[in-house]
Amino acid sequence: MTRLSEIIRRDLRLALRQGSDSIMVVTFFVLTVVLFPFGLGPETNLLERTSAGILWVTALLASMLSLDRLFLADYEDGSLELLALTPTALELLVIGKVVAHWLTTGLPLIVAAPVLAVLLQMNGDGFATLVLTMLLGTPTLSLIGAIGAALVLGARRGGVLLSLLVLPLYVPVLIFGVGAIDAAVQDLPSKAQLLVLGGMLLAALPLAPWAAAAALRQALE
Amino acid sequence: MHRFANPARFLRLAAAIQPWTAAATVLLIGAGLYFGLIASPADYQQGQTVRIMYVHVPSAWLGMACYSTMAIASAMALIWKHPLADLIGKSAAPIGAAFTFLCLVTGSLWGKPMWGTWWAWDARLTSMLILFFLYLGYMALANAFDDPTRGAKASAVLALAGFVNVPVIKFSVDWWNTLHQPASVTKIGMPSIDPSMLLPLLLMGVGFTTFFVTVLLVRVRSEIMASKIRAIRLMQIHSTPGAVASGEVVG
Amino acid sequence: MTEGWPSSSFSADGLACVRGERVVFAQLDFQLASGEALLLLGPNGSGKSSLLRLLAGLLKPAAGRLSWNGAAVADDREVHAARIHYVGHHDAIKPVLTVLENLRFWARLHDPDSGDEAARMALERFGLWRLHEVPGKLLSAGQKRRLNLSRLLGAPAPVWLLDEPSVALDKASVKTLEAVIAEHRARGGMVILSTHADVDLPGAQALHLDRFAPAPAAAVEAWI
Amino acid sequence: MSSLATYFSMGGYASYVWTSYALTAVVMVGLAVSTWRGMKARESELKVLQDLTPGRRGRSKDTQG
Repeated sequence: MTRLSEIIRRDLRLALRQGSDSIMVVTFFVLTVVLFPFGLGPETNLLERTSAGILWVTALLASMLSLDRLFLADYEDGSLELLALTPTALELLVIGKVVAHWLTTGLPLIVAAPVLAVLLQMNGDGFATLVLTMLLGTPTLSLIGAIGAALVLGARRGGVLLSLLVLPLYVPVLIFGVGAIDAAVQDLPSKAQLLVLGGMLLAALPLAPWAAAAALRQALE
Repeated sequence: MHRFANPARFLRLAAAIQPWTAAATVLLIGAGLYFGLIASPADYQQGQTVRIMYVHVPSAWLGMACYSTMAIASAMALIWKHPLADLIGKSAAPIGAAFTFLCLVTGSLWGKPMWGTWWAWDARLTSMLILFFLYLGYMALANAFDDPTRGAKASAVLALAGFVNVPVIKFSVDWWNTLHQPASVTKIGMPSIDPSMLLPLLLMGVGFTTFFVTVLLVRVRSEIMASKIRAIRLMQIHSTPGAVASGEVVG
Repeated sequence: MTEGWPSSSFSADGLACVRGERVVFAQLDFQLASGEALLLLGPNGSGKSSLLRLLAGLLKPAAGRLSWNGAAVADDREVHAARIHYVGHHDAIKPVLTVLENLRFWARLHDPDSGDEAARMALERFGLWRLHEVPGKLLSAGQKRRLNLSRLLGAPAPVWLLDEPSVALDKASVKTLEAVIAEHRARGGMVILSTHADVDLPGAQALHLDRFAPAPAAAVEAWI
Repeated sequence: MSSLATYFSMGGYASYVWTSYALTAVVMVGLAVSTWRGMKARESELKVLQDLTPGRRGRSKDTQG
């Protein structure tokens, strides 16, 4: 467990000192969401109805933006080899890296989302659910994304390839994330959708690090 | 070393099976076409368009069956390091992608007269669309590495991750579809199946399966030869004196 | 750190390595006892790096087995990882972390109990202590390599696997490395090292990897 | 003759039904042909390489254990 916190602390320190990814991801999120009213027109009704979908799709793209850096820097400078040779389960180290990645890119998205929801005229009833779905959903995105990021190490055109691999797997999170918000906005119960989102997170928590670690070991062979 | 890697046994087996599956494919699809296009009645609801079902539904079956084959082969490749399993996975993917593509296009062609639109976000079609993307990702990953063995291993992990996800995707798309289904669009109901329709459907289904097996065997043979070619090439590079001076080829 | 390592043996039996689809070496054996060193020799592509990665556990042998005191290494990857230090071609240094932070991270990952004192001693040994607050991006190639080598002392491990450790080092640093290796061996540690330049390893066994290259035909046949 | 024409018109849905079947045929035959051709091409390439490579006939029976 000390090793887990050691790696989280290192990655947070790296993110803090390099200081680019978090800001880039949030900027991308804000900019892209702001584009939608220009594309769809500023009618309140239309924006209100589509706000949940726009926010979730954009958040999903934004969280993918920094994904290819998740293991790449460590892969290129040889750190990944040494991580794999640490006397502990590689799966645990993957969890550490995913946690750090989520703290630096997923969490800022969650903070920015309600502000953007105001811009998109989202009904106030949806705000709490929006934050809740993102709290449950974005870690799942990071976990699934870690598999993709590990798989494309050393591949040609890794960045583009990564989106092709990961986006289809994101569909369930998107569907239930938006579904929960839509239900809340219409004053319907959204508990079932939230439970499904939570279930997906619980399932991804052991499975994704395992698959990502398997992919990392292959990348190092 | 690889006790089962020696594919001679596989090649013998393939050579023995292949003529039979090829012949069966021709017979079954021929019979399926006869019963499907000539000897079966039109559906009382869907009229003649029901005949599209005889290619659409088997394509859907095969699209899913190929993915299962890939996933099982990938699991075997990862657990037992069986090189033949890698090749089976890699060989099955394009066939599965082709069938999934057929399923989507024939579904669209069936949908136009039935729904009045080329594409509806019907739960089954949407799931197949995502399956198609999974195939594309698998094939892109398998071919994205300079070292083909690395591509095979990476895509094996992806196939398993995708396979675990397929039921989740299916479930969420079904849920999403019941929520958003506009009343005006009626689903392509599976017509209440009359035995006269069941026969061509089954014939085509089995025929498509034997087609899959035949093509898969040839592709695996082809992949085995390709890796022999690569091995010979590598050996030539490493046994020519110039290679020593020109640096490492394999790190 | 000061007490010696218990007497152990590290041995390979019939190792084979397949890279891509090529058999790099096969039927490779060696036996190493505490305090001994093994020098890997052979032309480029003969598998020196592959062998070191295989001994570290990054690669899986296509055949054969590695044993530690007679027990198969493959049985417990984590226990094996705890007893090795691997120095590869890359120095694994983060440009925005300081020298001390870089070293402490790896030392604590290897052994969570490793203290700052060991890190300081290690950096002093390789002449880097005066740079300990300098970020990694300012280091020269030789300093980076020395920082990477100081991991060997930051957290102790009985087996050192060094892949061309003298690359980018000046003469004085190579002497330091030789002295550090000699002390490690005197305490009962083992060293397996590949080098192009001269790193002096008194009494080391030599392993000529090109002798284990399979016959050309076998290299192909193995797969077919 | 007219019965044949009615048959081919597929109750007015000829373009959908026949396109489906034609497309299926094209994809399946295309897949089979390209697979067969690829296999043949590799077979001949392998033959050329094997003829160039001496000493391949002494089948080393699992030298790697």
